[in-house]
Amino acid sequence: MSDLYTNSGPVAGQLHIGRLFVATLRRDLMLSLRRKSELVNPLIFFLMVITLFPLGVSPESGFLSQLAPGVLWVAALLATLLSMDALFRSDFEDGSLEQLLLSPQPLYVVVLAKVLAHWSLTGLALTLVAPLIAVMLFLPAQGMPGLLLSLLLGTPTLSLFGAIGAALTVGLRKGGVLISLLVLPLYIPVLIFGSAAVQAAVTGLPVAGHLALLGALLAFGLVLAPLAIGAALRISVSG
Amino acid sequence: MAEKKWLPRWFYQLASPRWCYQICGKLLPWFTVAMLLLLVGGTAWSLAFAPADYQQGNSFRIIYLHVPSAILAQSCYMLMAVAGAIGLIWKMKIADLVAKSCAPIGASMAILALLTGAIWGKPTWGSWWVWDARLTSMLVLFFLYLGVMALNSAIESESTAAQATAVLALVGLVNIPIIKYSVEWWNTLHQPATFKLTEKPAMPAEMWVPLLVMVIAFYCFFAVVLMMRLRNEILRRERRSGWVKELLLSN
Amino acid sequence: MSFDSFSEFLAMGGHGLYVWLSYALGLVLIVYNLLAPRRERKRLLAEQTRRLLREGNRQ
Amino acid sequence: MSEPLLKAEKLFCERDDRVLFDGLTFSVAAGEIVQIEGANGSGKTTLLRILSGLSRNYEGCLYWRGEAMEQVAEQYRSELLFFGHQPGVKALLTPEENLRWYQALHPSLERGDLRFALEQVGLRGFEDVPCHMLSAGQNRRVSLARLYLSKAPLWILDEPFTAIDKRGVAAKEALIRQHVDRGGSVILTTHQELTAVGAVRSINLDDQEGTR
Repeated sequence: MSDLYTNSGPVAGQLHIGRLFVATLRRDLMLSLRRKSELVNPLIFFLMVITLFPLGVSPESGFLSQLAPGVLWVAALLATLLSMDALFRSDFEDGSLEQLLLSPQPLYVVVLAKVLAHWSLTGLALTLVAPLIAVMLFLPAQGMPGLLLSLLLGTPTLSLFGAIGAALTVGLRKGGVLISLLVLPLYIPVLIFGSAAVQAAVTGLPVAGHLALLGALLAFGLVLAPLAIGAALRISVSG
Repeated sequence: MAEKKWLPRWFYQLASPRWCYQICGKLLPWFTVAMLLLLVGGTAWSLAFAPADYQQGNSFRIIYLHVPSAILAQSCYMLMAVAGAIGLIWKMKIADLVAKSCAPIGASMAILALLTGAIWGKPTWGSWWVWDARLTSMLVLFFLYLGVMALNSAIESESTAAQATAVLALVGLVNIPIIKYSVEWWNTLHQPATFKLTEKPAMPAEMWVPLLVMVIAFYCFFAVVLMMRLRNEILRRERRSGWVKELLLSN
Repeated sequence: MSFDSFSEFLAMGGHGLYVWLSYALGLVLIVYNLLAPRRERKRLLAEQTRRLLREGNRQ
Repeated sequence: MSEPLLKAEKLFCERDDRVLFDGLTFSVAAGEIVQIEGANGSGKTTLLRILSGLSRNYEGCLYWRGEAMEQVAEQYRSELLFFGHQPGVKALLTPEENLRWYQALHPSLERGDLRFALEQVGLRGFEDVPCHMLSAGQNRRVSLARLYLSKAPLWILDEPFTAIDKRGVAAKEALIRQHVDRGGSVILTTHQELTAVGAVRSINLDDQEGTR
């Protein structure tokens, strides 16, 4: 029986990356769905920020419809940012993060699954409710496809960049405000291209170019951000 | 350490804090003298001898501060990120310390570039702040510096702070071109082809030579401050080592 | 020399306020950057020397 | 005698301006139990975190099967089971769901019978109760159930017996004994006396130079 441990081949050899991805995605979705009250918080925040603009600036429809693309994007960005801090925090506090980092499987995959789970309950949810809220801001109907598509392509990038900030601050007791400070500058290109896409759609200009830029940002984020997130997690846990 | 043989020897010498402290001490007076000469000469040249611009008049002289500080703010970020990467990959303490020393210098240069840009904007555009592409990018760069400094001071463990900051600086470095491009794109979208501050088709020699002098002067200034800060950081980090104790007791 | 008199030099063709304000700010920032690490060094040396003496006494 | 499994050379670590250990050198051979001892705050947990590869704030070298740790990190992780201060159990998931995720994460955990493992740690009947309904000790036992599934040769256990009753401790000791008999190694810290595991080598961090 003693030869069981001396040959290490089979253990190291089999890496079930697909299974790991699905298992992590399932676990994170399950965790979020069991805490329903927190699930809707980003959406409520989104709605509330949107409400502030007519109250704070002007309820006049022509003015609001002009403001709508930018306001919708800024609110979506802030709502995503707000939810970022929780991404790794509970894993850090209960020790799951340590186990995750000690896995022989590629960290890239786990991180990507976690970000995807997070996005599908924040970014995707925001995208789905955005048209309803856009109506409240009198966004012209021809702007809706641009809004939906730009949010669909842009919010995953926000989640990916936000996760870098979350990973860097997970070891700190008060990470929340710091994350915004670290991540907001990185959000600027997404904001610019995203709101420009909506604006272009409203005025009837082609949006393909804007969407292509957002897609390029997303591809770029998908390739590089998980590496940074993984490195940041190892550093945060090490400290 | 066999796998690291391909690096030149000075690289390892640099890795020795003591050697680095001493070499910085030796270089400092030379750079200080060069900095003072160049700064005084360059300032006099740019204020009194360089010709006024035919369009902007004498307010053009602000370029001799604005451009060097903007260049320095950018290259300082680059150095910070590269030093951070070296510290991450080769676990070189000195590189971490260089990265840490860079941040406040770069941030203050970004402030200077922003302030001079804003002041310059008043006679040129008639308002203290304009959402010009360059100024906006510089503002974002300043935010990036603030993030790096905030993260560094929020993490207690020195080595963890250095590593986390290095990751953030690298992420920022990769993003800077994207941010610049997006801001420029946004700018042309909203105010097509307005008058740009520092874009001159062909600057005559009597204008760009003093500018070059000022840029070199600013780099010397950067070297001086960096070495001073680096020496402080080395002293702090190595406070328990023998040579620092000797140095302290001989004072 | 692109100015004929000292007062003209100060006036900078009507842009004196902007030019001199910029250069004053530049001077302040440069001097601050040079002085801050010097002060820090003095503080550090004093602090560490005190620590060394303190620990020396204890042993 | 073959290569030791794990070798540590001249480990140095300081925390909060205090040297925890300096020049710490030891090795762990197959079939060996090593207990890390020391007063509170002497750096036991820190050492275990360094050995597991979690903490990188140290100087010195670590070798796994004779090769530098950085080069075989992935292989090392596939042959390691780490039980840390926090059990790593999600309060909103059931014990079974928790363990299933660990199985996906660590191929060295057998995909065998989870119920058997949970029964062994006395959690039979709790398979589908969310962990926040369980006590702290039960939560730790959920994590310890991994030991019954593990094929990893090296176990690093930080206080595995805390909040576990006498019978449970005896069962864990038997398990460790079995692991060692199969050629596995254990590095652990514990406040309890180890009675039934056989030969234990101990390393005392209080004796380390530089530690006062």
